[in-house]
Amino acid sequence: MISVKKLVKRFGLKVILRGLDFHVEPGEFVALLGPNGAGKTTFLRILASLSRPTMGEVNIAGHKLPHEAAQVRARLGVVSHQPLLYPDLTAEENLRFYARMYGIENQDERITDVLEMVGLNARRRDLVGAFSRGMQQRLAIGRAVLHDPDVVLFDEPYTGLDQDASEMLDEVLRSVAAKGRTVVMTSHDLARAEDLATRFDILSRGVIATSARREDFKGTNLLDFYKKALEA
Amino acid sequence: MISVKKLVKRFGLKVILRGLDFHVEPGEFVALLGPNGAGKTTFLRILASLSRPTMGEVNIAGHKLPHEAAQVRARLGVVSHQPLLYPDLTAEENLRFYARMYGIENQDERITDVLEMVGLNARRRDLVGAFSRGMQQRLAIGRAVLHDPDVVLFDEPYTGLDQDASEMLDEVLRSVAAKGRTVVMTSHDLARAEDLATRFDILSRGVIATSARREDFKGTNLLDFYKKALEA
Amino acid sequence: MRPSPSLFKATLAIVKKDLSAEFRSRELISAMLVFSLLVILIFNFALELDVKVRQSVTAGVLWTTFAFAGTLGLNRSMAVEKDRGCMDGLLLAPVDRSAIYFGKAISNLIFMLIVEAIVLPVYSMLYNVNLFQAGLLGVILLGSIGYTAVGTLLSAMAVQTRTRDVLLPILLFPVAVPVLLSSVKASGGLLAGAALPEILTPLNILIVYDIVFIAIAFMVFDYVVEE
Amino acid sequence: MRPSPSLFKATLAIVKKDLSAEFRSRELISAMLVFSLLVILIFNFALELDVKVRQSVTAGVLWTTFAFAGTLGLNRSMAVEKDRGCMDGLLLAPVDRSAIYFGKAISNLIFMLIVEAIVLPVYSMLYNVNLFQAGLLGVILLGSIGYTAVGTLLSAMAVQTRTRDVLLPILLFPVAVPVLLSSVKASGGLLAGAALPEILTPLNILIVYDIVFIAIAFMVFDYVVEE
Amino acid sequence: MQPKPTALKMLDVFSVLALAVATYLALVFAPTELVMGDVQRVFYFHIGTAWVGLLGFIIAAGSGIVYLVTKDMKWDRFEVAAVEVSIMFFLITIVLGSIWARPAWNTWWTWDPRLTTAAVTELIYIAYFMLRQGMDDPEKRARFGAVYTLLGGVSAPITFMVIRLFRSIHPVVIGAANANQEKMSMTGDMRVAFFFALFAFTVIFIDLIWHRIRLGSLEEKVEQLKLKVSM
Ligand code: HEM
Ligand SMILES: Nc1ncnc2c1ncn2[C@@H]1O[C@H](COP(=O)(O)OP(=O)(O)OP(=O)(O)O)[C@@H](O)[C@H]1O
Ligand SMILES: Nc1ncnc2c1ncn2[C@@H]1O[C@H](COP(=O)(O)OP(=O)(O)OP(=O)(O)O)[C@@H](O)[C@H]1O
Ligand SMILES: [Mg+2]
Ligand SMILES: [Mg+2]
Repeated sequence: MISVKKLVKRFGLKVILRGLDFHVEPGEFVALLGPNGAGKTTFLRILASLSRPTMGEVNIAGHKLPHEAAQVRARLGVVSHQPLLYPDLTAEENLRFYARMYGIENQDERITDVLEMVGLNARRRDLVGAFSRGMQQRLAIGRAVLHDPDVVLFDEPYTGLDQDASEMLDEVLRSVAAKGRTVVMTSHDLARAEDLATRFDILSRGVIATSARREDFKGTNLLDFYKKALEA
Repeated sequence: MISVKKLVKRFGLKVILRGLDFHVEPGEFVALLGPNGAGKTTFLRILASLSRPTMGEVNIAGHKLPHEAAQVRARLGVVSHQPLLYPDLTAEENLRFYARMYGIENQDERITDVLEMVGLNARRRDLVGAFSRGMQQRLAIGRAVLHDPDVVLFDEPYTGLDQDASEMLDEVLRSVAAKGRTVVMTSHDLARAEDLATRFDILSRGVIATSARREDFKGTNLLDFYKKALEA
Repeated sequence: MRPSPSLFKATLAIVKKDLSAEFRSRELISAMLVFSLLVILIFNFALELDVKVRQSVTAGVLWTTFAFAGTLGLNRSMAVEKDRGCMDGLLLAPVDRSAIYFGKAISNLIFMLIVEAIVLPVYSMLYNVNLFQAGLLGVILLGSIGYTAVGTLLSAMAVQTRTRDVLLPILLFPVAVPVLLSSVKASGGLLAGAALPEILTPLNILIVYDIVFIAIAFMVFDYVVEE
Repeated sequence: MRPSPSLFKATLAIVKKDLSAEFRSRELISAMLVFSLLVILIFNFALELDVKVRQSVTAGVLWTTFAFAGTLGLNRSMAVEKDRGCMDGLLLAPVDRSAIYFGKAISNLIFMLIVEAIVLPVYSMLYNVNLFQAGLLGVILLGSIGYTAVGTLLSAMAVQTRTRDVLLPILLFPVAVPVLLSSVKASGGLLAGAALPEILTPLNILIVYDIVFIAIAFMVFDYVVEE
Repeated sequence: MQPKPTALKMLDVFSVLALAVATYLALVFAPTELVMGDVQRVFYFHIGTAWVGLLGFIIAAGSGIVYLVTKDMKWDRFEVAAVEVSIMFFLITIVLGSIWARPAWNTWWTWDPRLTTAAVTELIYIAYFMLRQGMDDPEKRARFGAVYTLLGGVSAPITFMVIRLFRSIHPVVIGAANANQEKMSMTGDMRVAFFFALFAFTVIFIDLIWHRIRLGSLEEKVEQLKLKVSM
């Protein structure tokens, strides 16, 4: 579903991604872990076609970036730690706007479905500005899956949420993944990642240092695995 | 050194800290862990006298907040994820400015010492704006310990650093703690926290859910401990 | 797979979005309005002119007011997109980038026209001059189009800089001098009771400027927003 | 334990810091300067006045220019503190908050005076009027003091709001009307060759305003910066 | 939601009556003014609204100070109420004034001291609301609001004083009347109408503020409930 070959990203002279290879099968839920500044956000932004690779091949859902960006965008949903929502619009209006931008037909049903899914149907007519960070983040996820994308990217979806919000978010994330979608999520929260993901890739020194399936580590837990990967 | 009783912090109607108790002995290195939005930053800002408690007692180095804020500030060093440095000044000028603000005498020696400590003496005449995030963060720590405080607070000092920078930071942190200072650090990076801290407090639902010394958990590791604390 | 929406549809969506958001908060328009009134007020103190001279500078005062209030609106309207990452949201949509430009430009234009539509009657009450002549309104429309066409492009750049809160006017005014100048000329002429033919030159300049700068902005906007 | 530095020392430190930073980047002053020139330029086109009238409005044009350029500088100078959390750095220092106010106010004043010191000769060259009279300079000093005294306080509020890039002028202008007004009056009088006694009233008002507002700002600044 | 207190209900009724009587006195009872004719009847409401408007702004500045000292939110609500109501009344003053100015000075507007001050003052308090709108944290909103009302409250009178430097065509009944201004001489009946208007508007003013404060606390409750819902 996602295949990245020899990806290099440079900011000025600083090389962030050094020939990174990354492959995801349809339906996988990949947790992209790594220390601060490893380049996780940078990598996701490239996958999202928000930032251009300096070198290398990026191929998502059978389309090459950056040339076929439009097709990729149509099949991609992105959730970053910013909500990408307009505070002066209601939840419904926000979704309607994005529905228009994605050219979705029979919008009303779709919007209602999504609001149901993220549990905000009751608040659909309230201003997003009045929402708590948690509700905003849930709505942001609704926004990201509105056009029923095959691939969803999450960049630290838990940042700035309070605790209950984070727990609600878990369920939403699960239901997003449940639909057989391909998910890539960065997070610092090993505990959460361990619950959610089916695969754990560790980005370190600009490449994927190690990759492991959940079933791979028995006995040991994610933290040990993570530390080993970094020492290696 | 730090003693907090029944601390409550409310933002508008939202209660973030609910009667939190927190005590730190001189020389302890406490890692303050907790999920996003638990209130770690809020708590540190209160300790730093940057934010007023809604209720409760805060007592640092024998002085009560908020009334004796000035005395507390004189003995307190703070590092947040923002560098608190002026990009258009050189490293030296930045430190000299803060030295003046703290009324430090024989500034030159002190500044040189600090620059040595954070390994930036060679770059003392360069503009901070031209520094990498990592160097800026090290200088920020230099700034925080310039007046040789008894208590140092770190709020996610690793955010936005790249990997090598993070490692250099480890050493600086150690040398800061080495001086027998009392340190409180929030971080998401369990691996790092486990290496550095002597005590682990978990902030959850507005109170310190659990607190454990390093020696307390043998066999099990921090992640298990952390997860248990949250489930409890 | 689903066809991505047409340029026109996407532009419309953005305009609708901006309008309904503004209709809620009224933040932008009220800011521009209050600022306009303040500018007029300051001018009134600054230039205590006898009625005759006052008449002769009406056009100038009006356009200066519009120019200043305009930068305020342009800046804010783009800042809204930048602040909470909404610009990324727009860029993620499978639509042509120029839809974003046209969308923002059109809503900026609408805001500016609304403000002008309120400032004009107020001004004519304050100084009892009659400003409601078809010609004048036409000139104001042309001028505003040119101003927002460039302004939207430049504001998209300005908000991405470190000095975002001060940069826009510095970028915009020099580039917009032709618009302002010929707008003042044309309006002044009309207010002095000139007939259309007499102010043809400034009018033509305005039209040319509008076309040229819309074209340029259309071509370069991609480079401004992409990373 | 170590005595925390005196109000005076701390203020001085902040001023030095601002000056040397500005001396490096020249970001703020150059922005204000360019903007002032642009404003004068726009005025020049907007109000094509015959020499006689032009003379009579010199004071007005100058002060309007200063006012606009001033907001630019005030906003930026406070944004610098806010953006990278430096304001927290200042608040963490064991000094009285009013040191922060005085420090910022004084450096803002200095920046404004520098800009004025450059704008004046340029203006007098452009329109060959002689603006170098001790009296006028005194008035400009008094006016600038009042303007920055309030402006610094308000900018500290403005940068903490969502609409930071547009709010300052809206907050500042109406409150600053007395300063601007009496400055214009006094300067105008002087330029028209009036003797000091004739412009005593505006002068007194300026002095009163300066004192009153410095006092108020001094008292309330804590509330503006604390959380 | 707790029911409307009876005292408030009564005040509502009373203020409606007061307004009715004031209107009657102004439009019917009071004699037609010789110089200006019937337009002059605007005068009673013109002053009435102006009076409560200014009163409200002073009250706002006062409660702002109290808030800064006590940090008690109710003073913030009081302040907002006062400003909001006063802005409305003051707008009416200006509009009525303009209506009056048309025949009296045959212009809608002139830049005389009181008019200009009125305009500036109105702008100050509009800015006040834009300032508040820019913040989400209610506590900060209250603090900044209080500070700004304080500044405004001090600056407005100075503005008035300053603009006094110019010549004025706005008549002065209250305060020092310059020789060059014709003073409207009020007959006894006019006085009755005049003072009753002042009284009536004061009552209405209090009534509205009361309502606004109640509204404020209700809003807070709604916020609380919404917070519960979203949890
Ligand atoms: C601060 C706000 C104001 C106050 C306290 C105020 C007060 C007064 C008072 C006391 C009078 C009666 C004086 C007399 O008739 O002898 C008056 C008359 C008048 N006011 Fe105002 N006024 C205010 C604002 C305005 C405004 C904004 C306007 C209109 C633009 C206005 C227009 C007039 C006119 C036309 C008259 C009658 C003039 C005449 O008698 O020839 N006033 N005002
Ligand atoms: N626009 C940019 N210009 C220059 N350097 C950048 C830019 N964006 C990111 N970087 C640098 O790239 C490195 C990786 O940043 P990135 O945000 O991708 O790391 P990350 O893994 O997301 O870190 P975190 O876990 O803190 O989010 C950092 O050192 C950062 O300084
Ligand atoms: N100024 C503020 N006004 C209103 N709410 C705030 C404010 N600052 C923080 N909060 C809320 O307080 C809660 C705790 O925030 P805080 O930043 O302290 O959490 P944290 O533990 O630092 O989270 P993170 O690990 O993401 O840094 C969050 O829900 C946040 O929305
Ligand atoms: Mg990141
Ligand atoms: Mg935090």
